Amino acid sequence: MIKVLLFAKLQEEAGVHEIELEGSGRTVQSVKEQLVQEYRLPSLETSMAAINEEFVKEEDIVSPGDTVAFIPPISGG
Amino acid sequence: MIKVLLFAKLQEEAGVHEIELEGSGRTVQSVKEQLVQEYRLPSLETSMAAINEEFVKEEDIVSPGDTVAFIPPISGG
Amino acid sequence: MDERRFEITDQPISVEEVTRKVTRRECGAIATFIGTVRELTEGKRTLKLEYEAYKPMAVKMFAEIEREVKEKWPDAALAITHRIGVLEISDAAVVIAVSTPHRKAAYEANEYVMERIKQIVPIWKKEYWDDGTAWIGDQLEQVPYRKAVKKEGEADD
Amino acid sequence: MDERRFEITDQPISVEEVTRKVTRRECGAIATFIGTVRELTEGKRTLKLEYEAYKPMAVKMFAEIEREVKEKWPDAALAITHRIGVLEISDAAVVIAVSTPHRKAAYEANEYVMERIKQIVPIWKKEYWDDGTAWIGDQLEQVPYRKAVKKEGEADD
Repeated sequence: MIKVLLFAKLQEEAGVHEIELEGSGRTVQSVKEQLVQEYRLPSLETSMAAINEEFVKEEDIVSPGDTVAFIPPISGG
Repeated sequence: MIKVLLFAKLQEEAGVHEIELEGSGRTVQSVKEQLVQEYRLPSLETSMAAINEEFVKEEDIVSPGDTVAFIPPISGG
Repeated sequence: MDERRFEITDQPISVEEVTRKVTRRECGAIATFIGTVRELTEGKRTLKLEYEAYKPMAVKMFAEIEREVKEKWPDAALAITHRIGVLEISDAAVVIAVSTPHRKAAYEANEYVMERIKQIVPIWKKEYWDDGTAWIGDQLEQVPYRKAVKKEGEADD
Repeated sequence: MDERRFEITDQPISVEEVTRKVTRRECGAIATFIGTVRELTEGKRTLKLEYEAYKPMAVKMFAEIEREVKEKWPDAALAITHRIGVLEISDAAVVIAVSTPHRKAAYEANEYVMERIKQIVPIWKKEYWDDGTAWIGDQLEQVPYRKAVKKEGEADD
């Protein structure tokens, strides 16, 4: 099981903050593709990804038990 | 009457904070010379002068009723 | 220096408190930055703001920024508190305090921290205007993010 | 903004209080600088410091610095409190707060103010060490003073 977290505009687009997905040995890219299919999420294209609270790239591998967060353009400070 | 104020190291050298001097139409330079004669004040050479709380130069004129302050190198902040 | 120097809170921030966390006998300078809610941005009137954070990751990124600061200014100490939730005009959204032995480094390090917060810390603000709302975010800021990712030791492709 | 923004006090300084004086709806950034008493300077251990000020002139010079700041950063607001008397290690000797609409100017103006304080504001510190005391002062700082004097409208000779 992979836990997916969505924030800010992405969360509003999905209507949920947290999603659980199946699968192992998947890339971040493949997780994104599934999310686009199921939730559309126009803001996903410009979002960054993190696995277990560290920024990662799209080709990085997501393992079962990981938390994947999608992070739309930030605006803290 | 001219009021002279001394601060910090200058005040320690003179042993007083405030001095009254006579005279009118004198320059700051002439006030300094009198103070050196009467109190020695080795730190006066490196001090700045102010008349009525504004920085002035040595050739500026001190009028009766003015307050002349001698300001050794500052170190605020 | 034992207390939590990196915080996300839903309460008003005490500048005194954040400052106190970096006060040390060996420092002579503390630069503090307070980001406040501004009423007007490019002529548009903000009614209020709402901040959201990915809390555990935001705190990790604050610590990452501290590591970067220590590399550049080894004598610096850093504390950051960011507020989330609904903020009114003039409320402090973030307080950054940096202490150093001498002042130049305190200013420089503080400014560096603020820039990095805007680049790598997962916090978002939603603006509320008379005529609507929007999550604010600058896509351009993904460029420094790429740099942040590469720093993790991965090769560029 | 009605209260006294430039103060010399013999009481501990509240950072919160100085900051509050420059907080405005139109500002999004407040940079604060706190000068604290450092224990070690070039390896020498300071026991305590004593500050003295020519109070009315110091306050006038703070206002002069504000005029200079307004020329360079018209949107900035400024407050300064300097403490005098005996200060212990880590006590705040001076707190400078600058608010601006955007952050870059707040940092820059704050740093400018601190530099000008060290040049034209009549305040002195006496260091107390194990083996003696001394009034500190840098003669080099008379050069900027000359510039300050010339600004008063007098010709160079």
